[in-house]
Amino acid sequence: QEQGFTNAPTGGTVTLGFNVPQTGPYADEGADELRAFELAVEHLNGEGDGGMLSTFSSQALEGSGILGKRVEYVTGDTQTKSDAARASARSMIEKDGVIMISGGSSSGVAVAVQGLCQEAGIIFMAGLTHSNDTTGKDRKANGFRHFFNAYQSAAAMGPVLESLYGNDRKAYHLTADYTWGWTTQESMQAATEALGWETVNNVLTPLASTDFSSYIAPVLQSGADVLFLNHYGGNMVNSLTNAVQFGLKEAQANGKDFQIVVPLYSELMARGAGQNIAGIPGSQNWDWKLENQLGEKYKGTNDFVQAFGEKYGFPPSQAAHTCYVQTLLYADAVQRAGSFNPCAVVEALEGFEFDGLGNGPTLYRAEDHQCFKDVVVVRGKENPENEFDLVEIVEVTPTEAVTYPHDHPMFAGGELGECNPGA
Amino acid sequence: MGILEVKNVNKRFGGLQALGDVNLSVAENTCHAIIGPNGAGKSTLLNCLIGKLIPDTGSVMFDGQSVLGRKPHEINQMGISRVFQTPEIFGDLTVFENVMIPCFAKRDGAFRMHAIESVAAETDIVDQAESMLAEVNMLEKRDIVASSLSRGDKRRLEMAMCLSQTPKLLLLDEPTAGMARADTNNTIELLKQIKARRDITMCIIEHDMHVVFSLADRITVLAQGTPLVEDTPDKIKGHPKVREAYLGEAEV
Amino acid sequence: MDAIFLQILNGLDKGSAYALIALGLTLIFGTLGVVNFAHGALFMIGAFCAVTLSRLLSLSFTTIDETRTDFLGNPMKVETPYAEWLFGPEFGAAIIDWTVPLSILFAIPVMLVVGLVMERGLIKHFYKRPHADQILVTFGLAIVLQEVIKYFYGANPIPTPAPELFRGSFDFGALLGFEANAVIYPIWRAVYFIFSLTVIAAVFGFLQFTTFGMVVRAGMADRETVGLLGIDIDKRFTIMFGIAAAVAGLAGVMYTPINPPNYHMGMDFLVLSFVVVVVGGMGSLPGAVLAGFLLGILESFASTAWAINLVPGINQIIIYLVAIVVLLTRPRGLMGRKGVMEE
Amino acid sequence: MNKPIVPEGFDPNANHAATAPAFLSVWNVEAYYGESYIVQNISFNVHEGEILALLGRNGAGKTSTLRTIARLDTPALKHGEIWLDHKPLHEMRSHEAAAAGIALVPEDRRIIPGLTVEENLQLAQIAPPRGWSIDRIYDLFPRLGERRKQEGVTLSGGEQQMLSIGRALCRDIKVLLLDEPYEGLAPVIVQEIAKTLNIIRDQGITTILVEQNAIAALKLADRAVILDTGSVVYDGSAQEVLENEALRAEYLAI
Amino acid sequence: MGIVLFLTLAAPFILNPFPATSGMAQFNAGYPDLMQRFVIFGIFAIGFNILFGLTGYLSFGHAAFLGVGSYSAVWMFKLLGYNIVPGLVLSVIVAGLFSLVIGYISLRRSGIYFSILTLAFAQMSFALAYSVLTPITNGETGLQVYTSDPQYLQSADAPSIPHLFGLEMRATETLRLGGWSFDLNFGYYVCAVVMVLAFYLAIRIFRSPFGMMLRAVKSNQQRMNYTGLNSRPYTLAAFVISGMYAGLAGGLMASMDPLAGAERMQWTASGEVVLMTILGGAGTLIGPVLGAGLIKYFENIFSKINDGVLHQWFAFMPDGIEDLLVGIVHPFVGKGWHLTLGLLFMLVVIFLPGGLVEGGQRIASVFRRDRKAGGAEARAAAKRNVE
Ligand SMILES: Nc1ncnc2c1ncn2[C@@H]1O[C@H](COP(=O)(O)OP(=O)(O)OP(=O)(O)O)[C@@H](O)[C@H]1O
Ligand SMILES: Nc1ncnc2c1ncn2[C@@H]1O[C@H](COP(=O)(O)OP(=O)(O)OP(=O)(O)O)[C@@H](O)[C@H]1O
Ligand SMILES: [Mg+2]
Ligand SMILES: [Mg+2]
Repeated sequence: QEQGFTNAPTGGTVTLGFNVPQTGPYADEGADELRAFELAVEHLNGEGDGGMLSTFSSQALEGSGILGKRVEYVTGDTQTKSDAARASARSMIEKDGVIMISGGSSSGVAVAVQGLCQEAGIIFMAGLTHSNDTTGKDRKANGFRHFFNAYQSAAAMGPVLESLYGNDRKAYHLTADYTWGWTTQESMQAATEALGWETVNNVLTPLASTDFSSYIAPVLQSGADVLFLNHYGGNMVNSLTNAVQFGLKEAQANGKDFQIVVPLYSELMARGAGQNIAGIPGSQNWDWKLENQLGEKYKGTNDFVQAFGEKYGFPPSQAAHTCYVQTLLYADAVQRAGSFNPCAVVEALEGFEFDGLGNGPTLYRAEDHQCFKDVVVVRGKENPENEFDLVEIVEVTPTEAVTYPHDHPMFAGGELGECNPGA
Repeated sequence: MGILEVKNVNKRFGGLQALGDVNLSVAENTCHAIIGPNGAGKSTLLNCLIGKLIPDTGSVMFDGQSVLGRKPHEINQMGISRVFQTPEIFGDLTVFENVMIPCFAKRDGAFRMHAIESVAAETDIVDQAESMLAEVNMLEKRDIVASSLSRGDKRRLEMAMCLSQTPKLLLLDEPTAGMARADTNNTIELLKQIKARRDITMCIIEHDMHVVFSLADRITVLAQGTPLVEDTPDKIKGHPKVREAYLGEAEV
Repeated sequence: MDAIFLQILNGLDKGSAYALIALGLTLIFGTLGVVNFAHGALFMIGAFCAVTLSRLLSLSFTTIDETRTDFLGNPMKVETPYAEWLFGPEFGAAIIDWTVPLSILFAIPVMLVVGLVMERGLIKHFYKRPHADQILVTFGLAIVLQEVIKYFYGANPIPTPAPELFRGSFDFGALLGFEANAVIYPIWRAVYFIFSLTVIAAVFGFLQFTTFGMVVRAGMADRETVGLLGIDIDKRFTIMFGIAAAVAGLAGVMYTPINPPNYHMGMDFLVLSFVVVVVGGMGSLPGAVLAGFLLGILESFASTAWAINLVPGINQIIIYLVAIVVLLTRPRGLMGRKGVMEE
Repeated sequence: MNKPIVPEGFDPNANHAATAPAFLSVWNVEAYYGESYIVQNISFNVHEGEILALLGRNGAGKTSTLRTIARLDTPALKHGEIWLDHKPLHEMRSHEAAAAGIALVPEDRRIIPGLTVEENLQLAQIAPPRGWSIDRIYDLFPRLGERRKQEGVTLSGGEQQMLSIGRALCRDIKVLLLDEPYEGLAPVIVQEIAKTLNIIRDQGITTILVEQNAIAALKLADRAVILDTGSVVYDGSAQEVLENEALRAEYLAI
Repeated sequence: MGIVLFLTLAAPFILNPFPATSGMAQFNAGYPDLMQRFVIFGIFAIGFNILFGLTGYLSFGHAAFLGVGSYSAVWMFKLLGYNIVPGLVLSVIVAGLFSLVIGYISLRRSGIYFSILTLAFAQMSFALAYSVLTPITNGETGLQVYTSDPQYLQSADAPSIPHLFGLEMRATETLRLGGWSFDLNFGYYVCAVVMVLAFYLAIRIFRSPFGMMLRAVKSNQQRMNYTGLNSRPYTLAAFVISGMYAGLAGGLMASMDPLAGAERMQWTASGEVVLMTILGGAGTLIGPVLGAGLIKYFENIFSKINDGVLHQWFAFMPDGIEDLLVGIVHPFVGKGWHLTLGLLFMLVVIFLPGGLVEGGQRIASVFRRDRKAGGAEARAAAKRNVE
């Protein structure tokens, strides 16, 4: 029996905590993440078809739980609020005795819960969180992020935008007025200005906005010819819908076709925006069509889609994917380390290189616990065949192009600190 | 020079001249009655005295100081209490609490932060309130919530509240309206006693001539916002103008 | 100049949404004196009437198309709406296209029934209860309604486009002699504006030219006495509630093409609509409408780049700032009546 | 509750037993405010066109009795029957009772805030049956005519009383329940109203008059019912009460 | 009072009635975080009730004071060190000052106009804290302590988590008795002691002349003024006191978990304390604490019941029935916990008009079989004997 760290598993089971938004605007995304978690647990316990276990390069996991202990899980509701998320996480730690927490659908929540896990001495495997801060200013030794970030989105979009729209563009940014919005905008501005684009204006919009007409209306007049919507979720759905209503998609400016860009795509939200997303480019961490369209490099994708699709009847979202992968990565690290001790897990994950989890070769960088892998640039389909097939892959930007030094100014100010095994 | 001096007070409501050049002087320790037809402006005049209304022009002096421009609670602290035409009491509080509150106001002034001591420990206030309730014969109702009192009882309660402040000037707006005859008589007796016993000036509005003539030392008759006559009760009784405008064939 | 004009236009359509929601709310809250936290839910249910109708119209039967495959490699299922099958592809498609306007006809009876049931079954017992109890019960109801909708429709927004004819925008500025592209205005927003004016006029007409409004106002001030005068006030309150629900619902139906509806859209508008009603002044319909437009336009101006540069964050707080200023300078809001919910 | 002792020689219900058929009869009525038992088994009859004086001390239950007859929600009628011209009032709600011909002038006047004088009167004429025209009310109380556009609640106390009575007369009524109509009125107006009540009686309207000024009420009334702590302690001719010192002293303390 | 003292001290045992290994363990609420939340929100609600229950002024922006309290406490942690005392002191002071300003302005109006003014101030605070004031509040992420923070008074050997003179808030002693396990947490007891004190103070206020004046404000403010009392300072004092309670709650929240998020100031948070108070019984002393407990219980316990747990519970049933039962319960738990909460609000307010306290009294009176007491008198008596 292991000892000397928080919630050392006793008996024949180990409990994981999946903390996702179950109420509020992100409830559907949370539900998709939860599906992926359940699937991952099934596969870890040797049920179902095993999904990516067979393609995962590590091969340490054999479907007999983790270190021979059967995997159990508890779920909680973050409500997409830092406070509620931490309350839920604390109850998992204190009451249910979880050894790892995963999940989240917003950066604020991820940072808050990551901080808590660091203090309590358990591992946090971030789910969907895209802000630079998660592995930048707010990085923590006990926290790991598989999902990509705003900087990588921008770096990936840069070349694609150049090839799509040229070097002589004037950009107008609408930015959700909170940390994630700012980092995304900052990254996009830097990336596009590097291409020679000009930034006309950046207007901050309140997170609580439901109607963006007064922000959209002046855009055409401003002399800009590209509109960046640095919005996510409901904000994105509404601002995009509004922009299309105002005819920006058909408009002409500076003698060019006016363009709209949404830096971070979410399949679920794309569904909410309906036909409006047709032709709009954006970036994704992963897409379920990757392996079919771009081949072997992205192996694992099809196995996951198959398992998920069989069980639930529709393809998984990138949020589901990242949560599934994070669970597997954690289990694998424990298995390889031969211990549940968080410090052992940290050691096993730091600098870990792997493949076969759908993103191609990937590195968990030791300095900031961020994964480095290819980034997918997609575009809304003109004529989607069904509600799950809304985007087409435009290009995949290779890892090198989205890699940055860990002390890059946009990520500066943070310290991983020491790994904390807790009690 | 009276304790209350009202000079040239005017008050308009839109096109209506509710008070026109009212002059009134009430001598200390007397009971001054104001009578007059409905809508003559009697209540309006009282409202001007307690700061509920501000006259358009004119001056109101109490005890040598002007009351105009002061807040209602400041005016009360100067020593003016009023019984309203429609009972104004603390409906959610018990009868006893209703009487205690003015006692506190008298003792502690407009505001005091006594948040830690218990009400029950304030023995002087409790005693005072109890004896006041006894005086108006309501001691057995002390724990009833005031809003469920019958109308006559509400009036008696309000009177008790005002009296417990031992004001210098007590304004009574139809204090016995709706009171049973027996209670009216008791009230007259009570007011007479108080008048005799205490240092108090009263200003009373009543339509019940029995009450007016039992209590008043002087009477002002108000009609359409202006004083018609001011005189002693005996003179008023027989005054033809008053009979015509107000009393009718009533026997007084 | 054109920029100012543009923001006024924008403010007007934002304002018409606020005004319409506040109008319904003020009928219940300002007139019947019930603090109705479920009003946002009524707005949301209206919007989901449109969603439901569009689901109904696009109810489909499934055929298997062997030539194509779905994402798992199985034969593709192809869905054909019954409407197209019944009325022929063209007319069927037209009906589906016109879902949102058609939903108005669908929503009116639905919302009336919802309003009546809600009033008879629940609110009726709360007229005499403290406002706090009303808050608790209507808030509970709002949560329940939301959760029911979420159960059936999920948490994601659901796109509900306007008819083809009304999509896109037109160059309003060109009509007025501004340069091209200066004042672009979406067609549906213009439709929404006109629609809201119509509804507002209809409600005003009904309450102004009949004694209904007076009776209900009287009933709110003193139910008992109105009953003594032989008037069955309960019935009128019920009708009033029904109208308010219908107004809220219509506001919701017509709003769906502007922003895709989701189950919590009502909550998003709730606080705002209370602010609008109170700033307008309790018990005043014109006040509510005026405040709706005023706040809409001011919000619109505060969202311009220069305003934000001038005072950072002004767009975040403008509504509340205006509310504070109005309430401090005018004790009862813009046009409030005395004695309504002042205690 | 200890029942009041009925003085010897009085049968409280004698009168109502003798004179049938009654126009309005109140039978064994019991009514409660919440848990408090206030109207305690009251019975009496009123005949068509009669003025009945309902007397008693403060808190005797006069107002509560009138409110029960007018079928207001409080006090709640829990037992007993009330019949008006063969119609079961006890099964009705207040607006139905009003339609059946009951009108109450409440003791606190209940002028509706937010409405002008004229609107207060109009309100009474919305539900049928209508009685006097508004102009006729203005003839009776010219003061109201002068103030028709003023908000009702800003009227002086006496003016409000006029409005409240006028409002009742706006409806075509069979029974008028007056709760202290003289309160706050100048003596001249009291005399006016007394005359009006006689006019009303001449038109065949039945009146129940609650009044603290017992003498004035008794002079006007045909019969009197005296209440004490929620029960009838006297039911008989008004004249008799006027003349019987002992009786007055016992129940009315005058 | 005695009951409250007993309940708070014994909470770790009372709230864990089910053995840790049983299926019902899901319903146990006796873990430190939730227990701390119970008492902290209890303090918040008690304070709110001093304003709302006594004066009838319904503030819809009280969460702002809670938020300000939390921010102040975290700033103290950042600047001085992790000892919670300076944090708590500052949070009460800052919340007091903040509520003085907002109260001074808002109390110019009454009724719904007052509610909207407080709402507007709180929403402005929230919006600004979320965006423009990020340098002070750390925006969406929430204010937290970084290793680079100065912490001038933090001695080398002091714990680097919130502590009271060296005793860590997180320190928990787990007591195992057979299948049961009870968590005795130091942080909880700190909160509990503070709440008992806060509760005692509230009792004193309710029974004091000051409390009576506040009830007079609610009953008839006009009369109060004509009786020579200035109602403004009374209401303002009540507002500030309740603001300070909120600040204290905020400070404690930060002390238990050193992070302060802006959502703490949102209108939903203000609405929550209103709901807690009404649910428990406005104007009663213990009611708000019960209401707070109930809402937090639902939020934390019901939201965690997922289908897996349901299947576990009903596993003893035949398969078909098991699925049916799970299907029936499913919409009400887990992600459906809001639905249950909404239904609960409605049921309580419909059937127990005075809130939970009224429900308790009814049960008690059934036992005592005294139905004679007149309604009004009973209510008055209940008010006086609030305990
Ligand atoms: N706020 C107001 N607005 C308009 N008119 C008013 C207002 N207050 C009072 N009045 C009018 O002013 C006149 C004087 O009213 P006031 O209440 O002083 O009469 P009063 O002498 O007390 O009569 P009563 O004996 O009937 O109580 C009345 O005609 C009344 O209608
Ligand atoms: N709303 C109420 N709730 C509880 N008790 C009440 C209520 N209203 C009146 N009562 C009680 O009922 C009894 C009778 O009151 P009622 O008003 O009928 O008396 P009344 O004969 O009209 O007296 P008054 O001459 O003072 O008007 C009184 O004891 C009173 O305290
Ligand atoms: Mg008067
Ligand atoms: Mg009476």
